[in-house]
Amino acid sequence: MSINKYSAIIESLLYYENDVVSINKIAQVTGLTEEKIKETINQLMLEYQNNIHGLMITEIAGGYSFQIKKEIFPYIKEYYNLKSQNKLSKSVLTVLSIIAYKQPITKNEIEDIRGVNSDNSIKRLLELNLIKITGRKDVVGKPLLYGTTTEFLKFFNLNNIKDLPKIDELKSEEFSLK
Amino acid sequence: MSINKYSAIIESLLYYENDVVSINKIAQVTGLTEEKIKETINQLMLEYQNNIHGLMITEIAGGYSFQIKKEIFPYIKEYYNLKSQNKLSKSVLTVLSIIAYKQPITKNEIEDIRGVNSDNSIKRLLELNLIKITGRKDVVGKPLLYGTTTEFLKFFNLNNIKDLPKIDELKSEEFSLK
Amino acid sequence: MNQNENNKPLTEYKVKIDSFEGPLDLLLHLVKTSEINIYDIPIAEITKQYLNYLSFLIILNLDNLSEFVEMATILLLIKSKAMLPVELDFDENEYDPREQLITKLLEYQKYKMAADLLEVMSEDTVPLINRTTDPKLFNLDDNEDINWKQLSVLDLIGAFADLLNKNNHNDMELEVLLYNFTVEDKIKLINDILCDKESFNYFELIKENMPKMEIVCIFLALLELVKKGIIAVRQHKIFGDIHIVKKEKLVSNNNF
Repeated sequence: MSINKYSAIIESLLYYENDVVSINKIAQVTGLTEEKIKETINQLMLEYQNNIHGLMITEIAGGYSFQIKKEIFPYIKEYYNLKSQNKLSKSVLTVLSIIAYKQPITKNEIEDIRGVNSDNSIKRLLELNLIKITGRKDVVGKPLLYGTTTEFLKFFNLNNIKDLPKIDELKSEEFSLK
Repeated sequence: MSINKYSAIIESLLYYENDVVSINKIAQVTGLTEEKIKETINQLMLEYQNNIHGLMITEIAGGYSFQIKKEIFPYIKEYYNLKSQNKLSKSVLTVLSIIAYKQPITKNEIEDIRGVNSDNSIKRLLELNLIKITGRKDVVGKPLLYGTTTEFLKFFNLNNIKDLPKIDELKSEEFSLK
Repeated sequence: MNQNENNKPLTEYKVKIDSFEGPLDLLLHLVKTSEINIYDIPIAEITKQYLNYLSFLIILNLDNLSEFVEMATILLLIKSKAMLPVELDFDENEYDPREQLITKLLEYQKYKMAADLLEVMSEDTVPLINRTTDPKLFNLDDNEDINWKQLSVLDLIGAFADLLNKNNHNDMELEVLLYNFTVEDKIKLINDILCDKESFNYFELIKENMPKMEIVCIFLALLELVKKGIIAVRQHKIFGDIHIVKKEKLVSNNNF
């Protein structure tokens, strides 16, 4: 099969899923190696750079997805009256960052760090599917443990949770910020 | 705005809708005239002819839609174990063809042609949204009139009902009884 | 079709009958399979075959039996009239059941062919993909100004930690290079840049493999400038780049 045919199959796959498609899945459909997949997609990405195209292919959360180009999105957004997906209140954001760094973490532990009740923020984050319950902590009361979701990675355009900076490292530094 | 920007907006619109997008809607989003829209889309269509692409843009039911190319679709179909389009039984197809060519038409008129009760087939076609009630015939009893839907055009990838093959040109055998 | 069909098991008949949509379909089949001249259908023979089928339909007690019986009646009528002397043939005002049947058959045949055509078309058609959800639009409006939030301490620490993390292979150099740069140097650097342009990004100041302490100095310089109201900093994602904007006209580089 020609490289073009593989490229065409991958393109159709991304269109069909209209979500992030993992390299694994692409490999399953095409039978290509990861290296070859990347090569093929790079070729496609290049093609979509042509500004006749409003779509582009991006690498997100360990896979690939079609995405509307940033300079084109406002037109679509305006027509469909789409709300920005980025609006998170400060406290929600804070709770999210705590969960992102300290996961798996219980509500009590979050509140210990913040010093305030975090019920609402946790509820909102669960609604937004940015966090999920990952289990229960093996302590008295067996409290729920929270962690981030794949949706979280997509939201912040992260490829992997490991791409988050290590905050503990920062704390161990001897200097302090004033 | 450059023609490329319009092209990019239209492409994004087709992607976002993932359905047939009417020229009207494209005009609303872009502010372009119908003529200019067609010109822009023709350019895009040409671009997608490159066999690096598995997608193409087709003119269906009076609008435009992304569609997976015929030679690529089998791979998607196999992977997702997609069924072919709702397979229609012979009798449902006969009723559908009568309605398609004779619309608007009543149930009685259909049964007159077929010589057999057609309740079930009509019910099935209504369920599939391939036909709809278009009104009532102005005769005794005011029977319902049936016609085909936009869904019908999409199902058969037709741009217009007039694009159906001309039935009178079909070579049918003639006979006489003695 | 031959006489032996009478001896076939009922189930075989049932399967065959089920493939016919109705009496017209059956008749069309009989007409088409008769090997005699197609333009002159032998009504007697066809009627005989049709009645043959009908006897089985009666045994099978088909739902739409009456429709088949009705057709048999028409066939028998045509057959009986065909046997009458020519001069007693149909009155001009009377409709000719033969002609009517032929018209019906031709019409039916037309739509049967159309149905075949639609079938081929539907098999040949790539279906439009039916998505149940809107396409995911990931963080698409990042660059829009309204989405640049005022920088929070957490945001800053996040971005800072990110950089430390990226550069953490330079730990060994830390002490050696400690005195090679100062916060004052970095403030001057930022001021110099802001003389040339209204805004720039934090990451532009950071070079790969830059010593950790130098990054700290740049960061402290930023904080100092923010505190003095010289610059405003904004960040569009929690851990993304920091956008640095000149807030007041810098008169000189010696404000500190």
